[in-house]
Amino acid sequence: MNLVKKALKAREATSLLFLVALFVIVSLINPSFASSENIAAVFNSSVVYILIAVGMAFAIIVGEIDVSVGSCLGFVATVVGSMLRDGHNWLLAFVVGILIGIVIGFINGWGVAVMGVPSLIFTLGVNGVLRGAMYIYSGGAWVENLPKAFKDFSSATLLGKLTVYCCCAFLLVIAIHLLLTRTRKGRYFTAVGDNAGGAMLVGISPVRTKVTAYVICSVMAAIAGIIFCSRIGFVTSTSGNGYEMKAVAACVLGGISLTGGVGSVLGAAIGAVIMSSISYLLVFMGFSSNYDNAITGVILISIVVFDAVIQYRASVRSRHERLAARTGNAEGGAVR
Amino acid sequence: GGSSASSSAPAPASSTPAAAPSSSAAASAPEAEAPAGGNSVEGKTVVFIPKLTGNAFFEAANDGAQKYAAEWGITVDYQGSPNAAVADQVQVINTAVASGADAICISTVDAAGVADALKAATDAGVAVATWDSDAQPSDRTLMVSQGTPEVLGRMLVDMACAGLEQRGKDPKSDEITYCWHYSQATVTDQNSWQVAGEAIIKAEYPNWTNVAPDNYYSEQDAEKAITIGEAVLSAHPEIDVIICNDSTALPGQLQAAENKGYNQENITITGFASPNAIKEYCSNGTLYNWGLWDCAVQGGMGCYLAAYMAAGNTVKVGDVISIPGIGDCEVLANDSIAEGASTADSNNGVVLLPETSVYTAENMNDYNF
Amino acid sequence: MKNGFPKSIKSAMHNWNAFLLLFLILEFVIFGTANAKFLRIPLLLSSVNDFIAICLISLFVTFVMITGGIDIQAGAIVGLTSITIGVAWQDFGLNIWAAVVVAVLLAALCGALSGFFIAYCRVQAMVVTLGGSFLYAGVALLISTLSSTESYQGISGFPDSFKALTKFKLFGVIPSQLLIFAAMTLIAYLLLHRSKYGRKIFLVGVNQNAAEFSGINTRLVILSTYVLSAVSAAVAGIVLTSYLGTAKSDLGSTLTMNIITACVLGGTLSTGGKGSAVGTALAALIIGILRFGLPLCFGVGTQYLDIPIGVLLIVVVVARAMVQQPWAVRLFGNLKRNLQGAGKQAD
Amino acid sequence: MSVRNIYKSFAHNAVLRGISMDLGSGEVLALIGGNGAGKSTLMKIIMGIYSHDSGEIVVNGREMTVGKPAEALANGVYMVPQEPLLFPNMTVEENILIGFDRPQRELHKELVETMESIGWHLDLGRRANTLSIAEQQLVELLRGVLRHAQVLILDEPTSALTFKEVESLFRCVEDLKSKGIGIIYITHRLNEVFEIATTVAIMRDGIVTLSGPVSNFTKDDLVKGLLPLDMTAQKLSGTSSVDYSKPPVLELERFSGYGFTDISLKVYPGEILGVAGVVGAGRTEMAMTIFGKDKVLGGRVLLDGKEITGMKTRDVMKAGLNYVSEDRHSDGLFKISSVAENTTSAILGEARMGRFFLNRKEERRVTQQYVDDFRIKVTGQDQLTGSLSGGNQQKVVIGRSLSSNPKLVILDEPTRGIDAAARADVYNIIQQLGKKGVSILLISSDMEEIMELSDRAVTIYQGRLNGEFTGDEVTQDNLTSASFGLSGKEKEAKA
Ligand SMILES: Nc1ncnc2c1ncn2[C@@H]1O[C@H](COP(=O)(O)OP(=O)(O)OP(=O)(O)O)[C@@H](O)[C@H]1O
Ligand SMILES: Nc1ncnc2c1ncn2[C@@H]1O[C@H](COP(=O)(O)OP(=O)(O)OP(=O)(O)O)[C@@H](O)[C@H]1O
Ligand SMILES: [Mg+2]
Ligand SMILES: [Mg+2]
Repeated sequence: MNLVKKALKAREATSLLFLVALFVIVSLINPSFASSENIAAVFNSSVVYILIAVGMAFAIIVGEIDVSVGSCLGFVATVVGSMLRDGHNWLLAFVVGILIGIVIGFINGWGVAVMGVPSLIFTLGVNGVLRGAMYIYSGGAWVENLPKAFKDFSSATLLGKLTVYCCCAFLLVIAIHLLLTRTRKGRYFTAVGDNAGGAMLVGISPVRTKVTAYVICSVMAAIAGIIFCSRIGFVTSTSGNGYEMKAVAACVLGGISLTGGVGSVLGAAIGAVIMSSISYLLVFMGFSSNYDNAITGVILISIVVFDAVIQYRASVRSRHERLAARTGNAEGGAVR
Repeated sequence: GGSSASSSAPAPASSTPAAAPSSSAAASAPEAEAPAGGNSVEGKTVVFIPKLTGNAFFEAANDGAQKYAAEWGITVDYQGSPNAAVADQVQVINTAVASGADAICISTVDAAGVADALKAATDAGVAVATWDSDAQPSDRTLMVSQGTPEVLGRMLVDMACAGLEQRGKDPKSDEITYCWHYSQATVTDQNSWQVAGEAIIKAEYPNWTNVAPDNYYSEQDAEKAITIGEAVLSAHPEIDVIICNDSTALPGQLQAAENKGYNQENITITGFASPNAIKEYCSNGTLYNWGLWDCAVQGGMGCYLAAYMAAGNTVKVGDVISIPGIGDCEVLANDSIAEGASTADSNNGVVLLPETSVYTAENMNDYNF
Repeated sequence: MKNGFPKSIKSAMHNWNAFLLLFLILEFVIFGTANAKFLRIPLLLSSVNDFIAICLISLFVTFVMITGGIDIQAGAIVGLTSITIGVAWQDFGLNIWAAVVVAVLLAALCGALSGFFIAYCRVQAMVVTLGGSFLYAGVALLISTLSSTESYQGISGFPDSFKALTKFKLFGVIPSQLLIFAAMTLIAYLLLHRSKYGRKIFLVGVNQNAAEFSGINTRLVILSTYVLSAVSAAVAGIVLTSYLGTAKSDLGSTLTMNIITACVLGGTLSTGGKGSAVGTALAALIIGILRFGLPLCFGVGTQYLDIPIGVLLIVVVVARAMVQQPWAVRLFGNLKRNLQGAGKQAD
Repeated sequence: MSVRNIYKSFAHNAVLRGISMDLGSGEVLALIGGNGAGKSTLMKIIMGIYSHDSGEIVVNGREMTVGKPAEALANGVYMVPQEPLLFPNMTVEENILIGFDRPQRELHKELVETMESIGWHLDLGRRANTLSIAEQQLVELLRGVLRHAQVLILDEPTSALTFKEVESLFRCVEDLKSKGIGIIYITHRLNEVFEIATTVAIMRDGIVTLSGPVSNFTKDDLVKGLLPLDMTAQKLSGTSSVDYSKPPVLELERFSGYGFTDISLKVYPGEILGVAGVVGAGRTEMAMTIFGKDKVLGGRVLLDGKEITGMKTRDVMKAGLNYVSEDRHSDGLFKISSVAENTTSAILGEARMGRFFLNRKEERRVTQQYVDDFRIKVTGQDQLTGSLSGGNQQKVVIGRSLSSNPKLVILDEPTRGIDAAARADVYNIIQQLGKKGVSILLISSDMEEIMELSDRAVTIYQGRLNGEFTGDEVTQDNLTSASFGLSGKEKEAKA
């Protein structure tokens, strides 16, 4: 009972509720949506978003932001894709992809945490460089003809209709969530984002934590890039364009505060599912596609506005309750 | 033709506009007399402008153009913006003019939007030719066209019909459901083909039903193309035809179909994309046919003609220009691709691409771009 | 932790502006030596046309960023303005200038809507304006479907009086866009640094609570900055529509990142409280000139321009951070001392 | 632990100029010195939060590397900072327990036991950003106690605490002392020095000017050592005479809101009304509600006879009431803005600051006026307030609240964390205001302060007014007992 209450109170619960509400509304508009197949499809198609949003969550939770994830994803996808196409060892390709992610993460972390450059500017710069580098690497051409086995792996299913990737992503998210909330070091990320000075005081190094967060963020983007290759089967030179903003939006939808210190990767993952499900749902809503962007905007804005208003009300109410209890209960202690 | 030895001799000043940018409109100066084979194009610099960079179609065209350029001794400078935005394209044109190029060969994002920039280019003595997507006919000299929207719209519909027929359906009488899936509502050419194709279907195949009259868009995002593709197949499991006149939407839709277990026996997906991107789906039986014109040749032709005009040659409707390595082509009037368009007396007109290709399992391996 | 407070933000700001100016001059020198064509005045001046939108909008997005927000919807509003002008003029038969007014009002309304959510509902600006960028681009598309012209075709054929807006050249060389830019810079400068309103913007950005305790209507101030940035986007939309001679719903869709880049390069603090109109204007010019000069003088492909601009951004901000690092300060101090010492020895 | 020859400068500002001191086990070193003497800076250096320019720190015979808090922690050094550095979005428990190596369960038990034994009650599940400053300080202290440090640094731990908590803190310190833990205790309250310290050191302008066992000094010695040479302790002039026949400036009629109920009081022109109470009594809430920051639940507020109940902050200010918040950093200062910008921020709406464009001349004039009147130490009007010392920051904030020429100012804990000299300045300011006819509602948890300054005082206990004292009745005894609600009933009857 207590656990249920606590779960309901958790910020992620609201996001989940939004997701469910979206599903319900769409099912009401078009009953044929309400099938396990469609739900599974929504989740399957959100794997890439989940990964970059979870990575982004780290950057945002430590109080920074990383707008280079889109081009990081694209760059890794291009490199890994062309290695696979050219018949290199798969494992080697993956390792190279992850290594690229690590390097990018270190560069971002160095610039932001060590040099103290505002993260938005620095990662914006890295974004431009990576995008250009990707273009030079591929010569502007698409990477095509990836090995069929690699591509086919993306449609392998595990639990019912969920793909292997989807299940792995779920497991990964849950594992990260547990690591973050249940372990001593896991709390460090939130602590640094909450109050870097305070973190320092209790022996947490904000620099190291931020660099770690950036590395994790870029590595997640790199993994997303590899899965992108596998899912899509070709890599365009605009791959990943604009994904950074979607990742940020996913994080906020999942209850992560852009000021840092608040939120969980679970929320980010749910937010990512909301973000990526919108285009799927729109098809079922049956509106003219001319409405797509407008509806996407309305959904996004109304969710965040609704959520912000609820949260604000709740915080005011809880403060008022506490204060009222203080005056009501005349026998209480002085400090409460 | 173009290999005449006159290249080493200094050309008359009036016929080399790039060398004397101040003498405006010299390109169309009537007194310029062309030798039989025309002035040589050798040494000319053509700025080759796609709608956007990083798109398989335009990159393939560039590859083609570069290959031919090496043979012809011209320089093709590929310049574009990663975004198909008219403002970006105007900037590219302005930069090209400023950098002293001899000619521009452009696929426009928006004809009206680049009009002034192209006029300014012409005024500065830069020869303007277009390819793939035309400017306003008065703003350019020659256009290398793959055909009118009607031709391409018909090609799409015909490919769809062929696909239906090979799985035993009769496009003329069976109940057929279909939809379009491409990039965006604001992209010019894809929409014009869609409009033309839709008109043909309305007129000739009244038994077809469009399940989404306002189409599906995936914004050139491959990930989104798959998501939309899967959603379309789930929302309309019985759909017969999906036409994807966009090079990202087609493979995305095919991948979605593959994921959901469709193949050419129970669905007809077709569209425009370069052969390499789709071969795989064709060989595993997901689609029956798709098409494109030879954009490599088109890019080459565009650049050659741009350089040809920059070299001071004069052409008029009916002239035949022979392009080394590609063949002869005839200059047609502008109204052959755009109804009611007028054609100037000289240095204005349209050149049609030799052919468009429909690719199937039989012929696809003959192409490599 | 924190490096010491600079003696005064103002002097730091001036230093930064001076640095940007120097950088701009350096660009001229380098590009000018590399290719003399670069310095041909008419060419140079008309190149402004191609990045005018970034210049105009970033000036006022600076306002938003000083309050601690961010605006990524301005690009969408450019398109919305453009298509509104087109449709109102062509399909509703409005006078072109009436159409312009309608479009500006609509843009202001959009800005106000987002601003309202951000200021009054306390929603994070980045997400609201991201949603706004979808919403307003979507609305622009819907407006375009009202037209008899297909939405993928631009609405063109505007009256000459409208096109003259951007064809006019002062003394035959200075294009009107440059004049508009200068005027907007002046307005932004006066508003931000000379008016009471500008002071309030800064105070809100530095500490919204304290501003609230000083009796400043902080929410209205925040809301107003979004309206201003939307209006500046509308002006950019008008200029672009007039310049290109075509109204399209997706005109400004690619501007966002450049706008933000100009703002931050101009010295605006992304956490708010710091920024300058002059700095942003200079930064926008630097980026614009770079985009113009690199392809022209060094033959850099336009498709690769992201790289030099990204590198520039990184180098500039890292260099700035470096000279503020304690070890760097010490290093420079030592260097000076050593040099002086060496000088003495030499004596 | 000992530190040797520590030098430190921020940019060109030499803050520490060769500090040496030793701390033995079981010793309590009281470190005193004016605002900006460099006490906190020294402590942050010992903690490894700042790195020093030269000098060495030796703990247990081992020299510590520069700038590594983790190493300081490993060596058993812990600091309770002056400004609470909590994690606002974590719960109290998480705040206290983060960074420990031991299992959570064990820690939790210890925490509960410690709280029990000290007698502090905090809801462990509350989020830190809902805590008042005093509560934040308690959390910080608990963290310090639980750390089992060898060297514990307490940087002005009592500035926000009241009598009772201070007492229990002292018990705790004695306990630690007997366990052999060395403590550095920074304070501005000289009484405390004699109460708990074994040795004392005075810092001024980055050097230790005086040090030795406490028994060697008298309070006067310390005061002399603290004050700048050119300044002698000022005697406060006698209380002003308030005309109680005039209509009151501020009148609360059965005023209720969240955190307080049924408060009725009157403030007369030129009067300083002290509002005493313990932390959490609801005084801040009352002030905030008057100032339009929270919902009114009942009653009325009249300013000069005009009702201002439930008005917006702006309108309340326009009507002539201003409020100086107890939380300088979050509600008062514009840290990266200049002194001038801070001072004039409250009068931006007025015509004298210009109609549209900013009247720079007026801005300079107003700022200079307050800088001179309040003797604010600045390098110039362009100096950033974030780089001022705490006392001067407070003066700037008070100056701002007065710039709008209010009829009444509510000062909430106006001398929290500022040194004796600055405190005297602030007292002076307050008294002069009273003389000029500005009424003041002085909220303070420092009973001495209320005694010294107010013409009349009320106490609030658990959200209710439970005592009113005039003239000679305003004694520490009366105030304290009423604040703790001890003899609340009788006092209420009397009032
Ligand atoms: N991060 C910083 N950057 C620049 N100057 C600083 C910084 N921190 C402190 N100072 C300056 O160093 C001096 C000493 O400050 P410090 O906080 O150590 O004083 P303090 O003795 O603790 O005063 P208080 O009693 O008010 O706490 C002050 O002049 C202050 O302005
Ligand atoms: N939940 C909360 N959210 C935000 N601020 C809060 C919350 N609870 C208390 N505060 C703020 O903390 C400050 C101190 O409040 P607290 O309840 O500790 O004591 P108080 O009522 O101010 O007691 P005193 O009588 O000492 O002034 C006030 O500014 C109050 O508004
Ligand atoms: Mg201190
Ligand atoms: Mg209080």
